[in-house]
Amino acid sequence: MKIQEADAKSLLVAQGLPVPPWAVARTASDARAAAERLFSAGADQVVIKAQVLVGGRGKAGGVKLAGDPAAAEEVAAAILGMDIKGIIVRKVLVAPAADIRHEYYLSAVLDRAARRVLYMGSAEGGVEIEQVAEERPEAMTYLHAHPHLGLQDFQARELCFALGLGSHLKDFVRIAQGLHATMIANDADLVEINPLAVVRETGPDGGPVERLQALDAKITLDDSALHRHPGLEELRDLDEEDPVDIEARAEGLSFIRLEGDIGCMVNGAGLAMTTMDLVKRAGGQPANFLDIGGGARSDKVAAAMRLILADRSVRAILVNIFGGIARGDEVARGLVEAREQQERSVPMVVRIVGTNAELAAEILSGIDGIETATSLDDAVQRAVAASRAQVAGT
Amino acid sequence: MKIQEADAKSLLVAQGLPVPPWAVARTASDARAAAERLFSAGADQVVIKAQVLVGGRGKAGGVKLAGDPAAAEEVAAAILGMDIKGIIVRKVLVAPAADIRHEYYLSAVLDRAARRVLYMGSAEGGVEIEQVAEERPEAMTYLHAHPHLGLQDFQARELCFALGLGSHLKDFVRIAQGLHATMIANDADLVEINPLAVVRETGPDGGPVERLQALDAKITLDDSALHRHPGLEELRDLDEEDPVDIEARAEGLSFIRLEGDIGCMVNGAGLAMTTMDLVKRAGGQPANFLDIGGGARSDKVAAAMRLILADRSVRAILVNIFGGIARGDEVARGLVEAREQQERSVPMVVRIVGTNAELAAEILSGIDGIETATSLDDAVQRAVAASRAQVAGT
Amino acid sequence: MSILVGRETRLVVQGITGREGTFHAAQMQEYGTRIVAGVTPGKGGQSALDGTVPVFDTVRQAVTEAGANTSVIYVPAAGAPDAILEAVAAGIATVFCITEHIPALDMLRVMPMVQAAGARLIGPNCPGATSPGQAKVGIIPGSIHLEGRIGLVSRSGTLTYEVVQALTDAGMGQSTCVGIGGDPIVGSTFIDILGLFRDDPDTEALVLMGEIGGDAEEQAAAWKREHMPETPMVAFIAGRTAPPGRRMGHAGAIISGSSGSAQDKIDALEVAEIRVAESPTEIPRLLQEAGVRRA
Amino acid sequence: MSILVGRETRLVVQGITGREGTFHAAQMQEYGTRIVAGVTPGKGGQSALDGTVPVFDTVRQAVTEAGANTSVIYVPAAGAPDAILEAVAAGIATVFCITEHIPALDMLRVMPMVQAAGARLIGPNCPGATSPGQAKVGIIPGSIHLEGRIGLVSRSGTLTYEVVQALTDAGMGQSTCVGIGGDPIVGSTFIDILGLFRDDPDTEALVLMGEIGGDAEEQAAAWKREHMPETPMVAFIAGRTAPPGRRMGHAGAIISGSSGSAQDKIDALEVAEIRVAESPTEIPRLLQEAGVRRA
Repeated sequence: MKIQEADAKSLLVAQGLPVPPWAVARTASDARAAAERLFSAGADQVVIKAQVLVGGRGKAGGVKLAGDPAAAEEVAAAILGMDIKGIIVRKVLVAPAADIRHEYYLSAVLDRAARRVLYMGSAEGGVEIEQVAEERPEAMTYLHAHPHLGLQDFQARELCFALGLGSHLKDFVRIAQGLHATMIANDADLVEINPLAVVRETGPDGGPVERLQALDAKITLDDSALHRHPGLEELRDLDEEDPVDIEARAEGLSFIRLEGDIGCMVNGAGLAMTTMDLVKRAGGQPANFLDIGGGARSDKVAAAMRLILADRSVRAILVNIFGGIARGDEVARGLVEAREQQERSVPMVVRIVGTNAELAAEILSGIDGIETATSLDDAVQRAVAASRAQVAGT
Repeated sequence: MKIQEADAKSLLVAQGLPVPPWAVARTASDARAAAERLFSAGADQVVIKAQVLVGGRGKAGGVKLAGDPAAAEEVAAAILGMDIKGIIVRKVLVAPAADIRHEYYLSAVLDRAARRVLYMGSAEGGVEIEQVAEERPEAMTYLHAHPHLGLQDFQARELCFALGLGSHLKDFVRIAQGLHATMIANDADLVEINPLAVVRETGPDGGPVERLQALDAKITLDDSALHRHPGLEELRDLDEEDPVDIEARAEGLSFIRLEGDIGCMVNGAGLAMTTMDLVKRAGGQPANFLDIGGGARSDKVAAAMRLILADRSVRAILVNIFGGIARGDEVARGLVEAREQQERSVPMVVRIVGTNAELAAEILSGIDGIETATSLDDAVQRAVAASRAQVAGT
Repeated sequence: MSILVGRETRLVVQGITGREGTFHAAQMQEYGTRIVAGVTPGKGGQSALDGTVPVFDTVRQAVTEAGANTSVIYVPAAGAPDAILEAVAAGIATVFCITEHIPALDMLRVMPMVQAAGARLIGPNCPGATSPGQAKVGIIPGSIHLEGRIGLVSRSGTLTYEVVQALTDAGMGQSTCVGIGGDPIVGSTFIDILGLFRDDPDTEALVLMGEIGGDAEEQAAAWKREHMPETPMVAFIAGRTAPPGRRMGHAGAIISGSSGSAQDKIDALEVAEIRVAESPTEIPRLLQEAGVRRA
Repeated sequence: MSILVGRETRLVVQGITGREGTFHAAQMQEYGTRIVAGVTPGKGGQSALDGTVPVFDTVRQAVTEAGANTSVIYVPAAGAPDAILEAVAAGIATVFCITEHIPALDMLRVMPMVQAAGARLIGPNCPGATSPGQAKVGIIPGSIHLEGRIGLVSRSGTLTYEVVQALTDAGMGQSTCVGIGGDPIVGSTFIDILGLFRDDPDTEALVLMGEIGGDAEEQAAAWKREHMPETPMVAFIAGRTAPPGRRMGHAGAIISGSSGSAQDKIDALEVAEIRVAESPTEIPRLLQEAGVRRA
């Protein structure tokens, strides 16, 4: 699960990391009020940042500076409602604009191949790090945390010196350890600070001091571990979710809406992707990815059918179930039930093989609008044909 | 550092372990008041236990039951002031007497050879476990916690079933994990529950229920780690410490008072024990163990001398310093200073070898009451002779 | 012969008294797998599968008292990492973890212990393995298999069944079919399993079923080219049409950054002279073209 | 030859800019030890010992840029466990930790990492080791040594010096003198060091200096009897007269329960046909009686 910058910053602050103050505003006037507070606390400028869960908001015009409260309101008004890669901006983050001396990159991420948490650091932060990694690999430093001991002090120091941050040794070690603590405390897959910046501030004696600050943060959480962090589920940004996604999650289904017109219902993620691939190969367009999981009961099947039909562009439905844990007759019963409650009539091609496939065939035989198939290729062909017939018939 | 039962129980409760309520009383009337509270909370009997840091208090008569507040006061009066292995009882613990169905033994202890925390359990608890271990080794179960992961759940279960506590599985696992948590949270060397008892209590429905309870607890703390647990230093029981020990600790000296008349001042624990061994072998009796540590400065030497002379039975002093980190001339200067401030005149045999031994010899030469020696055997002989001469001269 | 499971398998089922454990234990036993013990803490002394299998409190008892050498885990996610640790600490050599939704950080902590014990873990979130005619461990339907000489390894669950069915329908039997699981952190990789197949005289050809995300398929392709250049092999990659960056059912299936796409994987496989099927049903034909005969 | 330290030692001093580090680095260099680097995080680029030794920020730099193969640690207790971890992670083969008062649980966490790295740790809370005429690492005064063929291993600090002095005074030189430290958890045991001496052709006789507490001496006696029965050996146990259960200066010296007493240790040594001296000064004579000649 991805969470918004502001929530990511809260999780970093909870582990003691230095993050400048911020406020989240849903309206331009709230943004102005937040900016006013920051200006009276001494800020020279504020930065207004679109809160969306997609990358590239800067390039899209979703990050702007403002020199006074009126400008802040104006900028916020421009950003709120903006469409960034299909997501409508509903909130902005308002923070003091830092006097940045240098930008670094620091992240901790699950490394599947090494089965470790991988730390990545670079003195070339503030930009898209994939690009740095590809074009100037020597500008990147990598190291693995120990699976039991975490990031050890000496590793944090090695990283610090590799980044040329020796003059901020103590603070850097604390920040790097804090990344690991954030990862563990929240079961994160990724904790990224970009930029981790050396900023100039006014010190206690009025003179300038340089400090490390986390100016932006990105965290993704392990969905499998959310149940043991009850507070984190609340960070899910429903603003950015299709209502269908929310319903799918409530039913325990894995669902992604796509552009096409052939609704797909499959058990197993690999088989579901394969089914979509075959639909495309046969000239059709899948309307969704839908994995009903193992051991799907009939009520889950009915809920899956509701989700598919809620998409008005669906013109045909392809059901592909390979019974193992899932039992074919249960699925068939669920389909029949769903069919009965269905308001609109969409042709359905059903292929059920494996456990109790014969029972399933019996249940489905003779039901109007349901075609059965035994081979996967055949089922796909028929579904594509059915969708075309619908288009032609419209 | 050993801590009292009541403090050990507090540390267990802090990790969520089940311990029946208790109170600590320094007077018989306080004990009576505590007993009254327990009786009105439903206790049938209370147990009064001497709080001393030596074993065998039960055999010595330091643990007694009482059936009413008056009896509690009487018993407490008898126990307070009792001499148990040289320690005067200054406090008692008052707790409800449990309805014990069975007593178990459970502990976690630092295992030097294996470099692991060793768990020991037995279904034969409530007695001296060393005896069980020696006489009926098959009644003991041992397992090592992982140095990074601690006691794993399955290990706790294995221990539980080995002890025949399967019907208390969940509670036992929580308790066993709690031992490890107590060890880590406090840097303990040993956490022992004896007995861990199955007690019969009245359940929420008024009927009898059986529960696991930690009825006695012993914890020793790692002296080297006390500095990182500021709260724990307060648990040191000064009641049971010789004032000399307290002063020694304040000066950073390692000091143990013994019965003899030859004061010893040595650098290094091994050499200090060896010096004592040689004194005994030569027919003398060491008055103390005293390790002034490495790099001892002259002020530390002077403090060590005060400690030795505070013991009125000291009739001769043997100083044995092998200079390495410690510099001989520093020690010699400290001795001379101490000599000047000294109220009573005790003959001193000084052997300083190693770093700056020649300078030391110069400093000490001609000082009244100080004999110098170069060989260890010779120094010991002279010190024993000096103590005898004093006895003869008295 | 075969790999991982076979006639010498003496299986302990961890979580045998749970719903999943009971159901699949019966299926495995019916297939012919020798189940020597079950484990459910607190139910030691009972029996399972109509009295044919003793239940113990601990895996250690299942090893010492029933001689178990292989374990399969149907314990819920909260207890599964500990169940793996228990199995390897008790000396179990091969552990299959069927459980899904185990947090990745838990698996990070578990893996060094598995390796230190010298054990092999398959999964978690995997369907298990079947050596047709000998034994099946896990949840793969037994009926779809045919004895033979093709070794199959897959990251998916039901997609595996699809291919096994296709092979069986084409008369092409299998030596062993292994599902390694699609989670971010799994105990055994494609390469680990390919290494076992290499040393198995009864495996003559290979099928690898991959999917988008990570670079396990690329690694496997390079390894196969170097270590088993002569063995015929066909692969399939699920997710050619999946949109980048969107989650496809489980964590293993994310296209992240520049790598992990289906095309990158297909390219890497083809560079290693491995034919890549466009549909699971094409696989038998491609195997035949690579010189593999029907059983 | 010799063990642990010698002409091939290329030493890095961790904590070289601290009070202890500076003092002892100078002493070691003066003795002839080749100090190739110092490490103090944040002082990389400076130099120590009158400009003769470069200071680095990390041990890894000391290894890659100065070729260090041995480390000695003078870092305060709070940072010493991490300093050990840093040394072994950087590939240092032999690490001496002089620091005292390291919490035991910290050492429990450190030891598996030392072992996993295949490194050898001596200490903590140890005086180090000297191979007379070649190199000294740690804090043992250099002046008391004499080149020769007696290997010495000890749990104590100054007691070690006492015996070395006695040997030197008697004209009996040493191959290597090693103090393993008296803490509850130490990186190398008597047996580890005896094993090294066994493989050292220049060590002809052994001295073992033990003390009360634990059972390391008993273990060493049994091992010696089995693995080096022909090598002359003399031992000494400090604490014959120590009262049971009272702490004697450091945690290593507690008599706990029935074992760990001086008499148990002496009995075990004598069963293994190892002569036990009653005073350190007796040791040279006992060695001579066991057939060892003066240098």
